[in-house]
Amino acid sequence: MKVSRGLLIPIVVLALTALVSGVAWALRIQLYSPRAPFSAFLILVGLLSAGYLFMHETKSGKEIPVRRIPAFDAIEEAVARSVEMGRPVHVTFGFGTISSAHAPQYVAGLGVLSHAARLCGKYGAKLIATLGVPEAIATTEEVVREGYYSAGRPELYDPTYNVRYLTDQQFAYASAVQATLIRENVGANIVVGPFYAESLIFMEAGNMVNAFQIAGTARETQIPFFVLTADYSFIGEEVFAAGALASGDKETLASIRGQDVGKLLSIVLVILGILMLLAGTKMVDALNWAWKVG
Amino acid sequence: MSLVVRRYAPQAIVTIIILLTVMFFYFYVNPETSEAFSRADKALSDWVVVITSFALIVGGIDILRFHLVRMRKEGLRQAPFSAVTISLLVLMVLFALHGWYLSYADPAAGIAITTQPQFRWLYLNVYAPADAAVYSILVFYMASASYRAFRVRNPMALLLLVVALIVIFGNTTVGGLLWPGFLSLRDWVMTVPNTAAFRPITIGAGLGIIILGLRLLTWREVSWMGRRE
Amino acid sequence: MITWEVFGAWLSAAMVVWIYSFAYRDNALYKLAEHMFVGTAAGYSIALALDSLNRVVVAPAVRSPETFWAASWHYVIPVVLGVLMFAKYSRKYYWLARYAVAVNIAVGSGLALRTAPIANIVRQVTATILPLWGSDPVKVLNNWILVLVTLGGLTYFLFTIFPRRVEGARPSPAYWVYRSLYYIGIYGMMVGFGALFANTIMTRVGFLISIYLIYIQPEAWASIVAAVLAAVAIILGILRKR
Amino acid sequence: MSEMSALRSLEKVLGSKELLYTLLLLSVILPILHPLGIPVEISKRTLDVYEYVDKKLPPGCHVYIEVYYEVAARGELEPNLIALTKHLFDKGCKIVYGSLSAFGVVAFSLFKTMAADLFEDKVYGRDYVYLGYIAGSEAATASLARSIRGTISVDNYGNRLEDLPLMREVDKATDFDLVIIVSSGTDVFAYYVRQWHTPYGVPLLFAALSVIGPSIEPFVGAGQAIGMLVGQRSAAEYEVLVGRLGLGIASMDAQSTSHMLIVAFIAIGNAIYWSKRVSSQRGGSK
Repeated sequence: MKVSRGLLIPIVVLALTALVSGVAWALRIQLYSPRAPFSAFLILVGLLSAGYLFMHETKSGKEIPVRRIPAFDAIEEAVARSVEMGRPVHVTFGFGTISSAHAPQYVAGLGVLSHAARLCGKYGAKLIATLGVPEAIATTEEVVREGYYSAGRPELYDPTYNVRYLTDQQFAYASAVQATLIRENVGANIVVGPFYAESLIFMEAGNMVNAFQIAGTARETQIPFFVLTADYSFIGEEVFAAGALASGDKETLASIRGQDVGKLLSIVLVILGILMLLAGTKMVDALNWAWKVG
Repeated sequence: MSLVVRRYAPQAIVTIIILLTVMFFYFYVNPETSEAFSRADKALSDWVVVITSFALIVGGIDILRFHLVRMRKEGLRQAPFSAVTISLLVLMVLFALHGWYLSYADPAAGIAITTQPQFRWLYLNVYAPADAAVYSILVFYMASASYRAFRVRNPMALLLLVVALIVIFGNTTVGGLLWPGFLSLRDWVMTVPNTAAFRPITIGAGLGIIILGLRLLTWREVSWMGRRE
Repeated sequence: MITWEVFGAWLSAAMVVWIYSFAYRDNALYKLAEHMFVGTAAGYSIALALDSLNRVVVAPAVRSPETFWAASWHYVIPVVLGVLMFAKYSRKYYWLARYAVAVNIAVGSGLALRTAPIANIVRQVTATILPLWGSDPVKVLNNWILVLVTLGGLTYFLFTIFPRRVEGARPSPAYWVYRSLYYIGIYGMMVGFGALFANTIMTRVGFLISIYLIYIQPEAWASIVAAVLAAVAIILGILRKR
Repeated sequence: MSEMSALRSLEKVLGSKELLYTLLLLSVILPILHPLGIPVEISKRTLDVYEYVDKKLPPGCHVYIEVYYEVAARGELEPNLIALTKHLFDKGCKIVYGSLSAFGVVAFSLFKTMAADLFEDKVYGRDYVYLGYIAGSEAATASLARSIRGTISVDNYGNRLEDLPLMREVDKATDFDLVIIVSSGTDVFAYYVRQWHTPYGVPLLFAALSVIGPSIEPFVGAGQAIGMLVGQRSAAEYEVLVGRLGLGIASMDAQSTSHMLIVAFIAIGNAIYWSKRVSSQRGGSK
């Protein structure tokens, strides 16, 4: 039997982890940090392996079905409607940088931007991407350029019109974005990424020109503003799924399945923990247990 | 060769740094190693501060270019405004540089980059009020958003409205006049259902971080690189 | 006698009023205030960047060169990487900037990656393992809500692994459990969103009160003049469009 | 048909944001100028803090107050600071103020002008002192706990600390009967818990923004602080307790009127929406 390389790597990693831990435990070696819960390390290794496995499976052509996300389907509608009305499409992906814990949302926002850019190329729409993150300027220019070029509309690409770095100071960026929305009379306002207090500013400014609004973030405190005011919204993790769908890349989509495994694992742990509580055992102690010998 | 220095070497740097930071956090050798590691940790954070500072300076140049292009292209309707932005930007930087110079030339005066007097004047009288005003303009937007958002179109919207009203009446003294129970009901809403609602989102955000880490480790995530070859 | 201080107070009041005027309608004075804001903000960012560089690298290197070169010499590396950021303007050497971005992204992801399993998963899961029975009915109800909404939310976010309904066939029990948890999840989250939305009104009104006290009230006349000017600008803007 | 067009024009007037925004501005500003005096119920949390200051502190006690907030947070925190200062001065306590942030200096000077009546018969240097900005965040907090005079040599106004009578009475953490932290950030609370309370057992009292409140709750729950005042609501209650009605209570009125305005507009929006829906359904059945 031929074992594929993809399956081999997670198996080797997990087996090595088990072996090393077992030996260390038998020899009473303080192998792991006494401050971090050991369960966290196991979860990390397990999820990384699972994700890798799913990504590898796509190489052999395995398709992964994904739940429909209405807000994602609405992006095409938004672009098409803007073209009909002769108004530009505005996209921004927020205020978090790739060098922070908000990086996943930033990457997802970038995915949505590239999807929107391709659609703009397809329908011949004008795209305005505003940003407040200096590290992202080059990337954004590239993504928008590629969107137009891949649709065969290079003549529509104009870097100073399409990509506007406004400033990195939160509210200066917000004030410039809200002005852009109104002065350019945008027809669609697509706002996906990490957002702070400026979220509602973008939504209300978009509403003043009756733009079709699609918004999403995984930042807890800002989700309500998007859910309550946008036409379509991505709630929390739907942002990551949207980013993966938008990238159109099978491997990225497969990695989303790794996240699903993590959620199932959390569900199982909670249910198991409660059942064990019924039997009088505290699983919480096991989860919080840190590697301590002696 | 060119692909090696252009793509693979940066990706390898990413993989190595991520692996090291994660491994040293979970593994344990001896107290000295932990000590050395936490020093290295601090140094790496400082590295990011230094690199981000350069990114901000590059960003400043981009803003300058953006407004210069607009002045040229968009004519009189935009040019005066772009000129305002450019001159204030340049002025702020000049004042900051002056403050920097003074902090070395005359340390006794106690003037540094951000405390240079003209710089402070611009900061206090232009930047600070504008910043606070944009932040607080949200109060207007909250009002108009509430007016639109809390329309009872379906059962879910009714639920939203009821919860919002409980919180509104619990937060204000008028609510206490209507029914004293609003305060404790509000406290309950904010502690029980509110906590429960955001817990799955927090877990999801953590999973997103892990999976992005995986894509970076396996060189599948290349969006940060910008231009493609 | 108009001093810089008095002029500054007038200017602050005017900035606030002009920015508020946007809520009514975009106008030339908002555009002026916005461009002034963006200019100072961009300058301020650069100043903060210079300040960080000064604090982390320049000041230690100048004030005590011996200790800097002995213990902190490695700060030369990020400085070199930072200078490479300027390569993005080059057509030929743009890729040099990647080395700087690579360090930033790696440190950020590394820091997030190592704490995410603890803070975002283990802590949240352990906080949800609650007894669903007991003598205190209020506590039991609270625990049921916490557990069901958390599980429901997690179920709602399942994108690729969930029981599917086969066309024509009777839905399986697993499908029913999935659907009920899905709805509990989305309704539970909506309750949280409504509560948070309404709770934010209070903080925002508090901010408006602060702004009023700091900038508007002490300079009432300047504010009124600024407001009248903004009104004129709005009317002129409307007339011009016609 | 005319019913529909009447509804539409009504919606146009009531639903116009200009009307809403103007009413909202008025509903915030008018109550500040002329407080309505809607009675405030005193919550147990605020009452506990009041009782502690009133009963547990000896007359003539020494209190350290950390002033750590930027001007934008003034509306929520300054009323708390004023009410607490008034209570302490009434008891004859002596107060040392300090700031771990540069913006605290601006906040303190604004606070002093707003509460000028409290400082009228108090002598600087004998009854109160302001140390000004102390750089060094957590390290500075630890150093202050060991010795204030060992950390800084002059106060905010350039006076040498040895020349101030109050500073000869107090120098280290254990010289104080209570430490109050008025902060718009979350970290500073943890600094004082770690550097003042844990090693020296000094009682702490927190005053925080309403959005920060939940995140510092664990400290209070664990008994590391004797209590906390959160936002304008607590300030209003404390003002009633110490009998100096000020911005806290006026802000509560402004909060009430603005919230009620929003509730009224939500109700109007719903009324228009439903009457439109009902009349269009009737139109459809014709």
